[in-house]
Amino acid sequence: MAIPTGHALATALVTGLLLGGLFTVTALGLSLIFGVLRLINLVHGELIVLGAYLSYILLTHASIDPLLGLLVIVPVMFLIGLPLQRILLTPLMGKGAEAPLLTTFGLSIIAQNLFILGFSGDTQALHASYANASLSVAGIDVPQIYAISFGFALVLTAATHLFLKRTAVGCEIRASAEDAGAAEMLGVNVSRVYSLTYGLGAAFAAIGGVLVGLAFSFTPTTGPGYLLTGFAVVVLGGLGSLWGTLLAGLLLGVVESVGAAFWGDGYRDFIGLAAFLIILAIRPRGLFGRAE
Amino acid sequence: MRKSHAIVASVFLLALALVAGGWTSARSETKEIEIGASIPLSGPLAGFGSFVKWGYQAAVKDANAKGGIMVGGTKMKVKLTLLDDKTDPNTVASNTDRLITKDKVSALLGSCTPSLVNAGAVVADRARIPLVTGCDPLEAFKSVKKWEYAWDIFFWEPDLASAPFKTLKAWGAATNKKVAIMHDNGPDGMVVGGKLWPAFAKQYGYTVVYKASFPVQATQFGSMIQNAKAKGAEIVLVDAVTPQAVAFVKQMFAANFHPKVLVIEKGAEPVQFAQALGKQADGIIVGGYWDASFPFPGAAQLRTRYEKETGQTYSQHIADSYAAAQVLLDAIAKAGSLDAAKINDAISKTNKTYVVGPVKFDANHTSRLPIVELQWQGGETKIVWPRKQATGKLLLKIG
Amino acid sequence: MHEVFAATPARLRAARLVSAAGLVALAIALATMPAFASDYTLLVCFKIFKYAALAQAWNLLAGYGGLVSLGSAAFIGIGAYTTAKLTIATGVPLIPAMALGGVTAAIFAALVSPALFRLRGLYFVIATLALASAAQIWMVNWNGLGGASGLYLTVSAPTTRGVYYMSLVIMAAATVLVAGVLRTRLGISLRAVRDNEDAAQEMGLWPFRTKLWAFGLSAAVMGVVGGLQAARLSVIEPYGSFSLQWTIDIVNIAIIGGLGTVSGPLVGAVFVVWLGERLADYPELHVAITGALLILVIRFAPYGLWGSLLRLKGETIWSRLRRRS
Amino acid sequence: MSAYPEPTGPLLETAGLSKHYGGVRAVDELDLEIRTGETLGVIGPNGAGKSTLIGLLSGAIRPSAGVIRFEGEDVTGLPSHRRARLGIGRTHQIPQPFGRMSVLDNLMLGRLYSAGSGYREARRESLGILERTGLAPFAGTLAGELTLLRLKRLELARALALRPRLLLLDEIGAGLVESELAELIDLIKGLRSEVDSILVVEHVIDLIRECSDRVVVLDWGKMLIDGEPEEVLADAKVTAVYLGTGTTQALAPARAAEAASEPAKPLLAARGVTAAYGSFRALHDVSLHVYPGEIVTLLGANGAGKTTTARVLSGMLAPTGGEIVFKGRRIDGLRPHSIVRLGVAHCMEGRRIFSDLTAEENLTLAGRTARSAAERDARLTAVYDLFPVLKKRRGSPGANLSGGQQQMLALGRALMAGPELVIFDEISLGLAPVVVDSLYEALAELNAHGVAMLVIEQNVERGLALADRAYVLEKGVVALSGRPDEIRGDPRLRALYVGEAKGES
Repeated sequence: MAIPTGHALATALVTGLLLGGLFTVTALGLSLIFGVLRLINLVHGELIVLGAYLSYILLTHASIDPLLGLLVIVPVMFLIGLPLQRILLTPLMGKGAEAPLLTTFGLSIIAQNLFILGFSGDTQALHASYANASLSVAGIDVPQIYAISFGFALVLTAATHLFLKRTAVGCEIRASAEDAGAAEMLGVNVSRVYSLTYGLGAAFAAIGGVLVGLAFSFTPTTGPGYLLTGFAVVVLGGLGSLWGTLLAGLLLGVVESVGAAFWGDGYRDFIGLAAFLIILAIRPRGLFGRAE
Repeated sequence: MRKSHAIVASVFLLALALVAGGWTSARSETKEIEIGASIPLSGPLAGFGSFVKWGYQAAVKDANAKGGIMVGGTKMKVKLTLLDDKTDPNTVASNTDRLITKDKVSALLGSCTPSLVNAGAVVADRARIPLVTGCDPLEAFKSVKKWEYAWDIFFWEPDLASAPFKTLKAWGAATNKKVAIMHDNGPDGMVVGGKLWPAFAKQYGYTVVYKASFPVQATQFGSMIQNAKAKGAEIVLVDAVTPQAVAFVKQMFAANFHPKVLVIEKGAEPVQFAQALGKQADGIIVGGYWDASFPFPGAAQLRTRYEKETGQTYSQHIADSYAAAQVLLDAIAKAGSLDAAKINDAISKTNKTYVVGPVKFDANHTSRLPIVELQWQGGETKIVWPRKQATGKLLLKIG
Repeated sequence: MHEVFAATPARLRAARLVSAAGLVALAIALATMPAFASDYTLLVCFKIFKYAALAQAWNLLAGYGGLVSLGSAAFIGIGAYTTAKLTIATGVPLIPAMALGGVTAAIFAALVSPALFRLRGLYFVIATLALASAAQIWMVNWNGLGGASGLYLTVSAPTTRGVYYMSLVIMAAATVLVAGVLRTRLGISLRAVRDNEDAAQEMGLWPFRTKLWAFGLSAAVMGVVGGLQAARLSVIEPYGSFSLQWTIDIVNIAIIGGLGTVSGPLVGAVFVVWLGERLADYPELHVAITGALLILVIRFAPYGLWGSLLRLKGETIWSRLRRRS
Repeated sequence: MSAYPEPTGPLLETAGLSKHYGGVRAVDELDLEIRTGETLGVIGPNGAGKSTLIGLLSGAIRPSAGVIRFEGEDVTGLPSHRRARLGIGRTHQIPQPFGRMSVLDNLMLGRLYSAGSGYREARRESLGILERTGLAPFAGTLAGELTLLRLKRLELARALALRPRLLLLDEIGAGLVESELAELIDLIKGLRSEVDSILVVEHVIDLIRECSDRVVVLDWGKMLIDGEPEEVLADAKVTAVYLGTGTTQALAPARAAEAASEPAKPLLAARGVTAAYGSFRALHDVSLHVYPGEIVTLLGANGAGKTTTARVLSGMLAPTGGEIVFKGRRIDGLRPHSIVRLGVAHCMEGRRIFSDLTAEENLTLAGRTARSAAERDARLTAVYDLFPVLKKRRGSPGANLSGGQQQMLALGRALMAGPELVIFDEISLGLAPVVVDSLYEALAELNAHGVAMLVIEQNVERGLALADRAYVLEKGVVALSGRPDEIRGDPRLRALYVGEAKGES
C-alpha cells in the first residue's frame, strides 16, 4: 500500500466521482426493473453490450456519432425490451422470484453466444473526438467521457424522477410497484406497466452501453462485469430508490478510485465488492433503502 | 423419499447404460487420422480462438488436398475435431479427455494462452498423447513441468522483453530513460512485466520510475496512469490483453499523458486494436513473432489466403497455429504410423523452416520464434526492429 | 412426495423393498463399471458424479433451505487451492488434503454467514454472487498462492479409474448426506425455514443456526469436489478454480433436474452432461442451446424434469389416498 | 366453571405494553395478566389490537414500549424462538403452515426443539397430537394442500407440539359449523390439564363463554372491560362494540319503503357463483342482485365469504363456476382493470393506499378511466366536496394520512372511477365510531346521486341501517336475504354473531 500525493488523491476523488456517474447510468435500468418488477434482470449486462454493438453498427456503417445515435438506439432497445418481458417473463409473474431470475439468466447465456456468432469475439470500441480527450480542471486531468457520463447520470436520474412523479404513466408505475393488486383494482393495466418498465430498463442499459463503448471497450462477454457493478449500485442504493441509485453509483466510483490510489488498480474491483458486502452486512436494505 | 430413491436408482442406471452404450458405439472405425483440439470459441478469448481455428483447419485442408498422409502404407485423410472450451481451463481439461478417450485422437493441438494450453497439455502429457501448440510463451510453458508429450512453438519471453530496449538502442532514440512498467498479472504478464522488463531496463541503463500490476478483467487504470505521468516517465511499457489495451490507451490520452514511447505487449498486436483506436494507435509499439513480410516460405500467401477466405484482417496467431498443425502432420507422416510414441519421437526430431521460421525443439520441448518489434503507423504495422528487416522508421510520437 | 407414502405402512414396506433392490443394483453396477466401460464412459461418469455432487450440495441449500446462492465457485476454488497447497507444501496425501479442502471451505462459509444471513431473498442472491467474484479477484491479485499463474500439483494425478471411484464416493456421500439430513431435525428445520422463516422461529428453532449448518455442509461438499478437480487438472489458477462457469453449471443442473428432491440433481447431472457431450460437436451453438433449454424447463416444467415427473406421480397417488380416507 | 382448579398467581403479565404503527396505536399501554391455570378470553372488534397482542406476546412483533414478564422473568427482549422454548406457543389467525412439508413434519419441529425429543419419539408424540386434533388421516398430506379449516386445526396442533405452558389461540373458531365448534370447545377444555394457561382471541362468543374463566374486552388497543364471562358478555358496551347498536337508523325506514318498488332489471347479477382458494371452497352457489341505485349490504361472520364475494365480483379472483352479469354483460373472467372501466369499483378491505403517492395522485390514478381530463377533474372536485379534508391534504403522501383520512381516500379512489356500482369492503374497520358515522353519511349522500352499492359490514346495525336489502353469508353460502327489517328480526342473524347472547342485549 502506497500513500498517494495530495494531487493524486484529488484526481482520484474527481475521477471517481465522474466515473461513478457511468456506474449510475449502467445501473439505472437494473434499478428500475428491480424496483417495479421485483426482478433481478440477469440479462442486463447483455442489453448494455447490445446497445454498444448497435451504436458500433451505426458508427461503422452510417458513421453516426455514438451520442447522436442514441436517438435511434434508445427507441430500438425499448422496442426490444417490450416483447422480451411480455413473451418470456409475464407468464412467470407470481411464480416466485427464481423462475424469472433464471429465465433472464438463460437469456444472457444465449445473448453472449449470439454476439460471438454475429460480431466475432473481437474487442470493439466506439471512437469519437470526445472519447479520449481530456478535461483539465484546476490542474486535474479527467477524461471528458467520464464528465459526459456524469452529466448523463444526473440528467437521466432527474428525468426519470420527473417522469415517475409528474406523468400519469409514472404514477401508474409507482402504484404498480407498491401494490400491483390495488393498482389493477383502480383500472391500471399492470402487465402493460411491467413491459413498459422493462422496455425503459433496456433503453437505459443501451445508453450505459454506448458510454461504456466510448470510455473503455467491449466484447461479447463484457456484460457480466457491468451487471455485477450494477447490482452493487442498485442494492447499495436500496430497492428501487432512484436517488439512492445515483448516490450509490457515485459513492462506489469514489471508493474504488480512492482505494485504487492506495492499493493500486489491481484491487479496484475487489475494494468495490468488499465495500459493497460490508455496507450490506451493516445495512441489509442498502444505504438508502427503507424496510419493506 | 425412499420410493423416489428406488425410482431414481433405476432411472440413473438406465441413463448411465444409455450414456455408456450411446458413446462407446460412437467410436469411429473409419480409415482416418483423428486429431483434435480444444480452443476458446466462446468466452473472453473467443477472439484468439477464431484465428487458431482457421490456422489448424487450413493446415489440415492442405494435407488432405494432397490426398492425406501416408500411414502404414495407406494414404489416410486427416480428421480434425475442434471443441469449444468457453475460455475455461476446466473445460479444456475435460474436452481433452473427451478427444483422447472418445474420438480416440492420435495427436492433439493446443488451445491459446498459458492457462488454457497448460490445462490441456497436462492431460495429454499424462495420457501420453502428443500435443503440439503455439500461443503459449515458452517460460510459462516450461514452468509447469518437465514435459514428455507436449511441444510448444512460440516466442521466448526474454526475447520479447528485451526487444523494446534493443529497438531504442538500434535507433539511438533520445529519451529521459525513465521507464514506467504496468502489466496484468496473468502468467505471461507476470514474467514479462514483473521480472524481465525491470531486469533489462537495468541492463540497458534505464531507470524504472514506476511499476504496477492489475488483474486481467480490470477496466480502469486511472491511478496507475496518474502515477506514471507524475513520475515523468517517457517510456511506458504495458502488458495487457486487447480489451484492456484499448481502454488503457484511451484513458492515457484522456488523462493527457503522452509519453515518447508506448509499448503494449499482447494487446496492441491484433488489427482490432488499431481499428478500435483509429489514429491514436499510431506510434504504439508491440512485439511480434510473425508478420506477412517475414522471409519464410508461404508467409505472404498465408495472409492473403486468410483475408480472402474470411474477409477479415489477419493476426499473427494464424501463423503459429498453422505451423503447429503442420509440424504435427509432418511428424505423423515421418512416423508413418499412428503410434503415439513414434509420433512423439518424430516431433522431437522436427528440424525444418515453416511459415513462422525454423522449428527445432530443445530439451524443454520448446522451439523459439524470432521476435520483431512492430509499430502501428497509419493503421498498419511496420517492422522497426531488427533494422535489417525493417519496413519502416521508428516514430517517437504517440497518437 | 415421500410424505404421501408415509401414510400407509404397507406401501412403505413395499417401497423399502423396491428401493433397497434398486439401490443395491445401482451400487453393483456403478462399482463394477470400470471393468467393462470405456475410459471415455468413465470420464463422462466422473463429470456426471462431480456435478451431481455439486448440484446435490446446492440443492440442500437452495432446494430445501430456500437459500439461492450464486457463490458456489468460491467454495470450489477454496477447496481446490487448499488441496493443492497442502499436497505441495506439506506433502499430505491427496485424500486427506481433499477432506481438509472441504473443511476449509466450510470454515470460510461460517465466517461469511453472519453477514450473508442478514440478507433475505434477492439481496442474499446478489451478495453471494459478489462474494464469489471478490474471492476470485483476490486470488488473482494476491501472489501468496501463485497469483494468476496458479499452482502446479506435485502429487501424481489419480488415474481415470481413480477419479471415477473418488467422484463416485463423493457423489454417494453427498447424496447420503442430503438424504440423511432430511431425516434429522436439521432437515425438517431447513424446510420449515424455507417455507416460513418467522413461523419456524415461533416453533422454537433459531433460523441462523439452521442456515449455517446447511451453508457449511454444502460448502464442504463443494470444497471436496474442488480438491478432486485440482488433483485431476494438476494445474490450477484462479480463472479456472473460481470460474463463474461452476456456478452456472450447478444452477443449470439443479434447476433442470428439479429442486427440492434428492433425485433431481442426479437426474439433472446425467441429462445436462449427456446433452453437453452430444452438443460438443456443434461448438458454435451449444451454449445457446443450453440456455434455451433452461428457459423452456423453467417455463413448462417448473419443478424440473424429474421434479415435475415425481409430482405427477405424487398427485395421482395422493388423490387415491385422499379418496380412501 | 367451578370444576376447574382455582387460578393462582400470574404466569405472564404485561406492563404498559404498546405497539404503534405510524400514527396508529394497535396496542396502547396495556397492563394484562394471565394467571396460572386460567383460560383468558380476549374479545373486541376487528382492529382492536387482538392479533397484535398475540404477536407481541409470542415475540413475532417487537413492542414500541412496555415489558412482558413470563413467570416473573422479563422476556421482552427475547426472540420468538427463545420464548417458544420457554413454553409460549401460538396459532395464527391467517394460518402459516410449512406448505411444502407434510402435516406430520409440521409438528415434528416443535417436538424436536422445545421438547428436545429424539426423532422417533417426536414422531410418535406428533402422531398422538394429530390423533387428538383429528388430523391423523392427513399426517402424510402436504400442509399446503389442506383446506382452510384443517389449516386452522394444524395451527393448534403445531402449537401443542411445543407442549407449551402458555397457549395463545388467535381466532381458531372462525367459520366453524356448530358441530365442529363443539368439538373444538371440548378440545380446548381438555387442554387445561396439560397447558398451564390459555389465551383465546375470538369472535365466536360461544367459544369464549364456554372456555374462558375470565374475559377481557379490547377496544382501540386499550382494555375496555375485564371480568367474568357472563357479566362481560351481558354488558351493554360489549354488544354495542359488536352490533354497533345505538348508531343512527334515521334513513332506514325511509329507504325500506321506497325499496318496495324494485325496478325489473338488475344492474349486477351473480348466479350460482362458486369460488375456491386452492382446494378450499370459499363460495358455494352464491346468487345475488343489485338493482340500479340500490344499497345492498352483505353480512356474515369472519370467514363467511364476504370479502371473497367482493373479490370475485371485481375480478380479483376468478370464479370456478356460475356467471356474473353487469348491465347485461358477462364480466366473470375479465381482468379487474377492465371490469372497473365498465363501472364496477371496489373499495378494498384494508384500504390499500399507495403510501408513496400523494393523496391527489392516489385519486387521479383512479381517475384514469375518465374519458376526458375535464370529466376527471369534475370527479376530483366531487370527491373533494365529499371529503374536504382530502383537499386540504391533497399534497401529502398516503402514508402520512390518519386511518380515517386513508379510508376516505380509499372511498374517494373508488368514486374516481365514475362507477355505477361500488363495492365497499369493511370500510369501518378499525375506525372510531365518529369517523365511521361520517363515512356512512358520505355513502348515503353518494347513493342519493344514484350510485348503487354493495356494502360489506361486520357491524350489523350500521349495515342494515343503510341498506335496502341484505344478504347474510354463512360458510360461503347465502343463509339469509331480504329487507333489513326482516333480517333484523330474524333470530338466526344474532346466532351467527353472538351465539345465544341475544337475550341480554
